Amino acid sequence: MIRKTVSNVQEALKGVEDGMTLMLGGFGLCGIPENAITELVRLGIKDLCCISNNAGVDDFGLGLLLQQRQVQKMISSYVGENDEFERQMLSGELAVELTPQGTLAEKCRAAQAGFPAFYTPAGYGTEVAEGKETREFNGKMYVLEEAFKADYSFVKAWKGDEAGNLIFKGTARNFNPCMCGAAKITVAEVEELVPAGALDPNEIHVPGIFIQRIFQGVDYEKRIEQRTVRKRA
Amino acid sequence: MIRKTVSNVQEALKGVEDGMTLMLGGFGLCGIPENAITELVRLGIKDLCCISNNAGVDDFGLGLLLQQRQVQKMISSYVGENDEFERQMLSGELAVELTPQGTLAEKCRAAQAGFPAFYTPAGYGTEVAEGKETREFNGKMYVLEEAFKADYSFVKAWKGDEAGNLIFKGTARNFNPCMCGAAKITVAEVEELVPAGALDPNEIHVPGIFIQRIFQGVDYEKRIEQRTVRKRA
Amino acid sequence: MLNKEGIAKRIAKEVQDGYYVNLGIGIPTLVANFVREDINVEFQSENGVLGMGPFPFEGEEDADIINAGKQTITTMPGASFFDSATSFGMIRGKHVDLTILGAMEVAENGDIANWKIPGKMVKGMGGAMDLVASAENIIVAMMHTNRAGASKLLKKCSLPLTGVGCVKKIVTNLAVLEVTNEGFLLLERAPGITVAEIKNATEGTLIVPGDVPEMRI
Amino acid sequence: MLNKEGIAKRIAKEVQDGYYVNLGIGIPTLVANFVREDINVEFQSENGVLGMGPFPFEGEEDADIINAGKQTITTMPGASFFDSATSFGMIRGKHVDLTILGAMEVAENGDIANWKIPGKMVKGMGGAMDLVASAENIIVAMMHTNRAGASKLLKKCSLPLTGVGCVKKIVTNLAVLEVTNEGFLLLERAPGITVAEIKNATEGTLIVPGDVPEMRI
Repeated sequence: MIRKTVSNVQEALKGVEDGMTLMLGGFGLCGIPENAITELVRLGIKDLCCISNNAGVDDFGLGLLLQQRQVQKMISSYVGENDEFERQMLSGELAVELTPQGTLAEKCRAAQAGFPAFYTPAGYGTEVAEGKETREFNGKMYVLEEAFKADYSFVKAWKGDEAGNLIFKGTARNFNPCMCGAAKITVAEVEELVPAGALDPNEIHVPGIFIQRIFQGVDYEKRIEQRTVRKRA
Repeated sequence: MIRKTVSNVQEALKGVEDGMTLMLGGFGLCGIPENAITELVRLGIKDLCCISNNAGVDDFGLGLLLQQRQVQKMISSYVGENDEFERQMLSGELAVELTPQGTLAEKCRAAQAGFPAFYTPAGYGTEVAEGKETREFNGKMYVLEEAFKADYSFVKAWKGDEAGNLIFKGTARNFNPCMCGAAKITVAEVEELVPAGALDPNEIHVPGIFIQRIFQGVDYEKRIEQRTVRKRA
Repeated sequence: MLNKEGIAKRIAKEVQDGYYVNLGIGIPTLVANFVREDINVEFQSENGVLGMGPFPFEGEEDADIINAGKQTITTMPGASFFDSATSFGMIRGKHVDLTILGAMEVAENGDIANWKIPGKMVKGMGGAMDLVASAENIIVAMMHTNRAGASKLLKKCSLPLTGVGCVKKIVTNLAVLEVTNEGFLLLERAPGITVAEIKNATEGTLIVPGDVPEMRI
Repeated sequence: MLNKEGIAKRIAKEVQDGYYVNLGIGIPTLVANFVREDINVEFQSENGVLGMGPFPFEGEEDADIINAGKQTITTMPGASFFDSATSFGMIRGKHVDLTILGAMEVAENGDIANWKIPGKMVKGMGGAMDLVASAENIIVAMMHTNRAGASKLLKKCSLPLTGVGCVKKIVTNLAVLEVTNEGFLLLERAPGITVAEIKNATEGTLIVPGDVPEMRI
């Protein structure tokens, strides 16, 4: 077994530098790498390019990095929950590359699985396809999209073992699996770190080969963005 | 919940006709849809094009279809375990399209996920790339491969529920997940069929949306091709 | 004239037994409340869940189980969770039978614009471009006119497009329309609405057959 | 001169701590037996398992747990199972650190032929084309000459290729060689083998440095 455990978030983020491109898992505030984000803020690393489906809210998630003006560019599909984001974008401080959500996921998966590019119908005929190659297959038009190139990928799982194997919970899975192994170094933080052999090999969502460093996360807030409930009958 | 259960293999194979293209899961004899193959033999359906990583052995798996000369063409990555296969191939009765194993898997996944084609490095500079478009990305050469088009996909899982959700066991998973939803109709046979709600939504390998029909398989032989053991110390 | 709930009710009638359905944010979300109880339907949310159920009871919210609108949800028996790449595989691969979404504009050739207004803060397309580019069966749920009273059913979209030639059906507060090669075919009128009123509110080519029945909801 | 086990032993020395390794059928399979016990290595089999262990004890074989050679196997703590698309994602995405496979011919530019002999029954390439096209680090394990005594280290492959310019290192019964821009660089001699014997058995360009040490196994 190849051990991937590091003792804490400081060790897990070694090597992260100004100007790097980072992938961050999560959908909204669900399944985001809270510990890695907190440490990125503490380290004060700047001029980051962040690939993340969303940009957090003003005071949580990626919003914390935006508050500190650590982000130079965001690559996301939807960024609507964040006033500071809007301010920086409109003022030109922040570059934003909006990408269709399925394309965003597949650009990660392509990087993980060694595909340099792929054809998707998403965005054909729209400004997303401007400057990109388009092509017909079986009478339908597709846009050529390239795999992401990133330095670090930060993902958050529910359970993980020393070998880096990961299991996610519910919809906190989202972009996390496609981002594993999609950057030069993938760092996984988990709610529960267990010894190798404690997870059923059949139930693993992401094999440890895609992970370089894994650590036991702490103090998860797991904030709910839209608390919707129904009345009991 | 959308119910996918059919009562038996006869009902599951309704609509399969001569000349169709079929996908069949399995690696060697591991994880093959034994019940579907038996029924295809019984039905005597002919001129089939079979997409399957291997071609079974003489008297089991796809070998049974070959024995009855029901197969007109095989698309596989490795077919070395079958004398009848060799005879039919050398005599020209059987057409064979050999495809690199990773390309085979991805041609299934592309069909499942709506990608018309993809670029892979496998086979570049070899006869596999003859007549195919090649292209450079980041200094490396790739071959353009197209998604499969198939009529039926037959897969075998360990557990499945009424909604068509599947869980596989060990390396019997192999090509089965990528073939789900990669044909017009996907038929899953399972060792254990359970009610909806009996499987943990978090542990499902293939969501039921990719499956049109599911049935409780019977009489699994699960033959071992190479029984290798070690002595107890 | 229909209100938002009325539009959702009318669209719910388009949902058939055995459909996998993706609902956009806004009016489409309401559709789930009005689907006939005697048919089986599963709702897909592109953030990675199939078989969504109602909102949780108070105190039972789980931060790890949300829909694409970031709302806490529950799951039904037979549900499954999966990652974003698989989720859009379902969408791109046409395994989702029906997509219902809102729009700012629809053109008579089926083009749709629903993600960007130049000069305003752009929030992003989310999964909308993937959905409209892939779905075989797209129904748009929207008001017939915008707040300024201008038609949202146009000859040509003026806003940046989300997808081209993809919308099949539109249900508005005034009418049900089908996108055809010749333009918007008027299928049904909302209760109390005349053909003239619909004509008046439609900038794109409107095809009015001899008899236009009133909707039944 | 080395036998097959000797070749496997020599290759085992190339396996480093923390490597994920894919072993081909034949001599490469033997390598697992000789990897140092004080380092941590995981074996990947392309049919969908990472963390392969030894063969099972008699009576404990499981038809659902096999390797790419269709042999019954066991798994080690930390193992995982996955589907074929994911498996080749690992390979194509360069997550596997070392690939060891057999060959019929290797050319001095790194081309490899190991899947097809024209006129003979072709069994197929299996995963070999994916492996050689993707792996950063490929070691070929083979006899220096074929049964007829002809060299398998050639200027140019005569058989249909499996991959182009991909082989980095070759371990044969006679020598360890590195593929360089100038040809096969002779790194080590097998015990008791002279440079002249290696030269004689090598059809491709052989670069012989001043000192060629004997292998230590």
